[in-house]
Amino acid sequence: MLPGEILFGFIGLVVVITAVGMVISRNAIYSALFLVSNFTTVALLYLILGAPFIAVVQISVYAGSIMVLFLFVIMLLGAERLAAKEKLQGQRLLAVILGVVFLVELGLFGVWKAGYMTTPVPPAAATAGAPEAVGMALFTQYALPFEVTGFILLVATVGAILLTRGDKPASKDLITAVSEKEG
Amino acid sequence: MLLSETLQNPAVSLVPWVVFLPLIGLVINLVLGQRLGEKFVGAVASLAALAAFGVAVVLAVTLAGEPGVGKFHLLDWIQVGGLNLGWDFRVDTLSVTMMLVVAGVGSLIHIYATAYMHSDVRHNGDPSRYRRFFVYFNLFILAMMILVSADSYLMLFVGWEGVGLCSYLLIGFWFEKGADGTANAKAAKKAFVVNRVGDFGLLLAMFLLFWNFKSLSFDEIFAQAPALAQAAPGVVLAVTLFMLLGVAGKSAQLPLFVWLPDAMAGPTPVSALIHAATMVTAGVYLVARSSPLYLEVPAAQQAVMWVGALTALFAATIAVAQNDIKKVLAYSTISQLGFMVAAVGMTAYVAGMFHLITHAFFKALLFLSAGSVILGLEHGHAHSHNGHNGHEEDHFDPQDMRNMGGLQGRMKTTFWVYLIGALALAGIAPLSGFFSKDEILAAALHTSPAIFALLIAAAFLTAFYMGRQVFLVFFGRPRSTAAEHAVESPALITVPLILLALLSALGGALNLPKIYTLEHWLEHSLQHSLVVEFNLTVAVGSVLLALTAIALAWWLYGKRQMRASDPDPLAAPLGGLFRALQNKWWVDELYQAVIVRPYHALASWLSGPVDSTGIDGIANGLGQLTHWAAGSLRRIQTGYVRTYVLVVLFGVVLMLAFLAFN
Amino acid sequence: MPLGYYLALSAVMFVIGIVGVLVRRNALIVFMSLELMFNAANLLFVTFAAYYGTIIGQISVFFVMTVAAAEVAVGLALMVAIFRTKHSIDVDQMSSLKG
Amino acid sequence: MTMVLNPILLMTFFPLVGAAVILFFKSEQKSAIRWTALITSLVTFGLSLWVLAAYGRQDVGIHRLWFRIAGLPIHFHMAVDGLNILMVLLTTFLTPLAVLSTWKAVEERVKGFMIFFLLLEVGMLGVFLALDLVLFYIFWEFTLIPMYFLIGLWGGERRIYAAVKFFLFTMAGSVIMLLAILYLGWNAKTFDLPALLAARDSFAAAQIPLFAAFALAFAIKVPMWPLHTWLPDAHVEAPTAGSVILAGVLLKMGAYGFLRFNLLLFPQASLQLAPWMAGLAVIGILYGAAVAYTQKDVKKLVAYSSVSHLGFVMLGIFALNAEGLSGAILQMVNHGLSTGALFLMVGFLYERRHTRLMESFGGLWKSVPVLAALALIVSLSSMGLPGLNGFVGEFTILTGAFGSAALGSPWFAGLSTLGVILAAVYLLHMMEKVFLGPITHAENRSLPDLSPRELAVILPLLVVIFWIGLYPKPFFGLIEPGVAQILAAVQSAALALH
Repeated sequence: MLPGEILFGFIGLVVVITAVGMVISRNAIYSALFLVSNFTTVALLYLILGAPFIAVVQISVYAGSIMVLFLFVIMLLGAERLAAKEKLQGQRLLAVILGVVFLVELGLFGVWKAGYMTTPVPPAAATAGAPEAVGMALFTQYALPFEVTGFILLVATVGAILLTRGDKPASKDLITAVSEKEG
Repeated sequence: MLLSETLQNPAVSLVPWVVFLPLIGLVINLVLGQRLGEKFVGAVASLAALAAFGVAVVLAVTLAGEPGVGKFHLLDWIQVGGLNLGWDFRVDTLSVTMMLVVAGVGSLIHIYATAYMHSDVRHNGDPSRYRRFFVYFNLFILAMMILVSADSYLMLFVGWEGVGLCSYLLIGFWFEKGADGTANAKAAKKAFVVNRVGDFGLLLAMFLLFWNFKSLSFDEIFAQAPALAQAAPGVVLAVTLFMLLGVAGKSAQLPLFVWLPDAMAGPTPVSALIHAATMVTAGVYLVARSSPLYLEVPAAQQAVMWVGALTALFAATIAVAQNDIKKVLAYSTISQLGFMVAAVGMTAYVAGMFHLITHAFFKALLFLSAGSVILGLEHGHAHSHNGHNGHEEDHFDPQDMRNMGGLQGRMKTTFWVYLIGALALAGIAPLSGFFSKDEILAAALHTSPAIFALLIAAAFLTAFYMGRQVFLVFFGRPRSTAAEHAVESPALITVPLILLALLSALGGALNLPKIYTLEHWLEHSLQHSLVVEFNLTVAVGSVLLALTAIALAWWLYGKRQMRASDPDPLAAPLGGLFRALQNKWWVDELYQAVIVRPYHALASWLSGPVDSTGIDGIANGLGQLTHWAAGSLRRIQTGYVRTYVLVVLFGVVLMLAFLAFN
Repeated sequence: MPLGYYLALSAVMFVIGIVGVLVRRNALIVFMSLELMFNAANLLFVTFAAYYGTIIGQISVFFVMTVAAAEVAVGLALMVAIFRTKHSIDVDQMSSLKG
Repeated sequence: MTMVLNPILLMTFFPLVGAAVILFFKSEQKSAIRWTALITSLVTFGLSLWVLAAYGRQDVGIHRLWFRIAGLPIHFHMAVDGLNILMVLLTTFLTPLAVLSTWKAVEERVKGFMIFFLLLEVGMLGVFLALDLVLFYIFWEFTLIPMYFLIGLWGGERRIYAAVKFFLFTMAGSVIMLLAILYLGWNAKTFDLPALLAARDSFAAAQIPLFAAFALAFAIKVPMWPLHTWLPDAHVEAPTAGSVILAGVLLKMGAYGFLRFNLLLFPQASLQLAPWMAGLAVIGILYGAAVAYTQKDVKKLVAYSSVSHLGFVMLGIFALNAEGLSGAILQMVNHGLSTGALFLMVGFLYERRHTRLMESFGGLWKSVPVLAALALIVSLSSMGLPGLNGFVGEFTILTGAFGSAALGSPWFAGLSTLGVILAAVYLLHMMEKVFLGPITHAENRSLPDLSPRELAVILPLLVVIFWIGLYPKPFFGLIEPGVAQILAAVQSAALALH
């Protein structure tokens, strides 16, 4: 066993455990925390794969802000737990069986049969995933999509505000007018 | 016609005016009549009819000068494919004769109606309809003129349907009156629908004509008729028989006569003009006009002849047992039309036309006099009820002969003209009816003894029921207070009556034996008419027979005094037969049971079970099926997102497996 | 190190995410499971970016993250809105579209 | 001729201008909206007269490539010819009258009503003028939408049912027609009608199924028996103006489709199937007449009479000779005028009494003589009284069908002629129940007679009714080239068959 493989095995184990933990935790807060750990661990993998910029973004955006948002909402709603009464009997079993079948299919045909078990990942070039390189690509070649994502975020912000406003007394501003029309 | 030279006289171009003049009259009345009052309306309408008569006279004089066929093309009409039809008028002796009758008798009746309708609209409580009456009346003259002046079957058909429309309008003139308030409206509808059955025949005849002759104009068809009769006799037979159906409808022959008695719901001038003198004779005119076709197929002649003769007798029997003064005349009209149809069936076209003319005179006279009687009775009724129960609804029927009697003293003029008309109708020499009927009888004797027997029986019954009518109405003592107080009608009514009486008396002069004026006049149009020499035996015999019948009528009805409630003297001896006669042989009931009710049932069945439940049911059933299928399928939509995702995953797994194994 | 390891890990993460979506009723955890699946996909992108030595995979991840952020914002807002009316975030309660 | 000044284009899309102007009014400005709609439709009528004047000149149509789907060219091809000129005139003539008839009848949501109405006019004109199958199909489907709303929003009690039924029936047929259109396009590599006619051989093998596919769509629209059941419901529920346009123009789209597409594209199939189609037509004539007779609702009676009348049209079309075809086209116009006028009359009655049941009327001639007299004239025209328009059409149709070589038997015409009797039966039945007899309901005693506005709606119709009845020559003249085109196609097909 090579040290790299040991490291990968360790990281992979953590990834899987945290993922499973996220899914099976009864308490939503635990789930969120498991997911944060999961994201952080995956960020390590990005580092290994020579993508430091993405790794940082992963931690700051995903593990940071998004998960904070999750936690915030969980707290806000006080919805850590649900009244337990499963309506869909057999759903759990079926889901697991199908999941396993799916995994086998993916592993068998997507990974093993495709020959990826024998092709190594080439060592990353030092500058390949560096922030400058990503930045250059983003602001030159992908400038337009980049701007579009900005717009998407704007729209999402507006949408989120509109959705959470609730049924306030009518005021004269645009959003109220729009929401009334749609209502 | 076939051999006649074309008439180039400029007078021919006057012929559209026989149509335009009534049109002008009716438009003036329509637009201005309301404002200008009754006198104006009556005058305009009568003048329009008179002017048309004037045109007809000019045409007649022209034709007398140079016999021939004049044609006038007014306007193109339907020109498509092989159809090439125009508004073409035809001036020949036959059409001009008809024009003279229509406009002449029509004018007299117009004048009569100006007075008659004046009191009729008041009696019926709606004076505003005075104008409407004359608009319809002029419209009728217009349509009838189109009918008789047409140069093609299609244009004839225009007039044919047009007069039917006028008949409808005028029968339903008092559309809210009659039994239950609906009887008049129903009678109008019946007349139109029954006529439509006849028109159906005429339409089919025209289709056959068109596809076999490639034309609908008289000359072209008649020119080819002999050739086609050689090549395809069946076609000509079919054409003539379909035409006979049209004739039966319009001229109220068996089996389509049922509408005419009901048509008496119209005001009396209508009965006189449309349902006695002119419109109903259109069928006779049609057969005479189509004589070149009928001459080719003896079988069709036979059919026409038998229909006519049977109708003559059949209707005469019914007339014997009727109590309504106008109903008697109506059945008499049917019967006399039967005489004419039988005559034209025997190819005695001139005799038929002759009887048509004289019948127009005396039957118009009889109807108008009957109208005068009715008016007199209405006045008498109003007079006798003045002061007491004037507003009370009573069921006095001024047309029921049982309420009359003894009118000869109170209505002298009416009595005398009525008597002349009745005698003319009964065929007493030397009145007009004698000559014309005699020609038909002579021709019948010449053609077929069976027909002769039918017709002579009908003639006997004719004299009998006219005798019965005259005795019931004018002789004896009044059988009601109304009859006691009846008053003579004003001059505007009696003057046309006197004129018509003169015509009825002297009309025979048109075609006196040995001289045959009408014969020579019409032979330009009707070359192959059967002419039978005056037969003295028949003439004397028929007069004697008629006198016997009148004597019998006197013995039954005139000899002793009757009361209004007495049963008819014939009821006891004839028993069930009399009831059958009184109920018109239950023909109406028969049609009701065989045609009307089954059609109604069929239509209800079609619209109910078939349309709503059946066809629409299938359509809606398809909708229901979709609805049901969707209802079953929608259960798949559990509403649980997780289930959907599971299904999606299942699909993904399957697809992956599919891709992998391929 | 073989490429397959990363791919296998990504597949495992993805399937865990799927199973999470399928078995959990808490809408927030369902949501988190979705995020896990995004991550699995992102890992794949980065792996292949390294494999092919190109930057485009990383750029894609960047965009995925942005969109995911937007989606989370709207999604959580929806969650709040639904909670207001239904007083629950049980996905099985949200079955108004039941046929 | 430039694009803008093309009379066809201008006429077809001018109602859009009016609709756009109406958009700017407030909903409460009802009379302004009404006047705008009326003036728009009148101008459109004027433009259609311009088209009529330009008719026959080569450059009057518009024909250019529009776009391509999967490499197949779709042309924007509109032109007038003998088959559609009368339909166009009928449309532009009836629309202003229908608009004028809504003055009092439509009080709610006038704005939407008028906009839909003008949109409907655009659709109808497009259907008649389009000479590219795809363009035709677009217009064909487009007419559904405004009509759906006209029935569904301004209709009677069961308007939703009727609107949905109308929509589904028509849709079901046209979907199958779309398949046939696509098949034609793929095989002939064009959707343009003249090009398709030139390439008839490319789909000669499938003529009969293609004919059936087109025929289904058109037969539903006509409607032919037994696909007619949507019509009474739609008519009864539709507002008066909607009924007028529905009967006057929309039904004609079906018959027109037969003429334009079935006969021209599939002449052989038309010849082979003519007796079957004529058989259905005859059934329709008699059946419609019988069912009309039993109706209690006047509007339903008129609706079923449409089934009967359109049967005559179909009979004429499948007589496949000059008389039958010309008569059929003229009868399409006649039916639009007469039945349109009848619906207007029923509408007038409804506005006065808010009922259409015959039993609530009776004796109306006494209280509304002008209305009654005009109703009588219109009924007479509808039952084919000579001198009025209906007769000219019916007579030519029946004459054509009687001697038709394609039908091969006079029985079709013979039985149909019975319809002439039955028409008198049901129409006079209606006259008797509504206008004649005594007044049985007190509220009928003092009804107002026709107002000048209502007269202005009816009188133009009457003028044309008399005109066609007395002097139809100009109309036949307009039709003739179209009929000649069909006859040429049919004759060559007949030669090919034998």
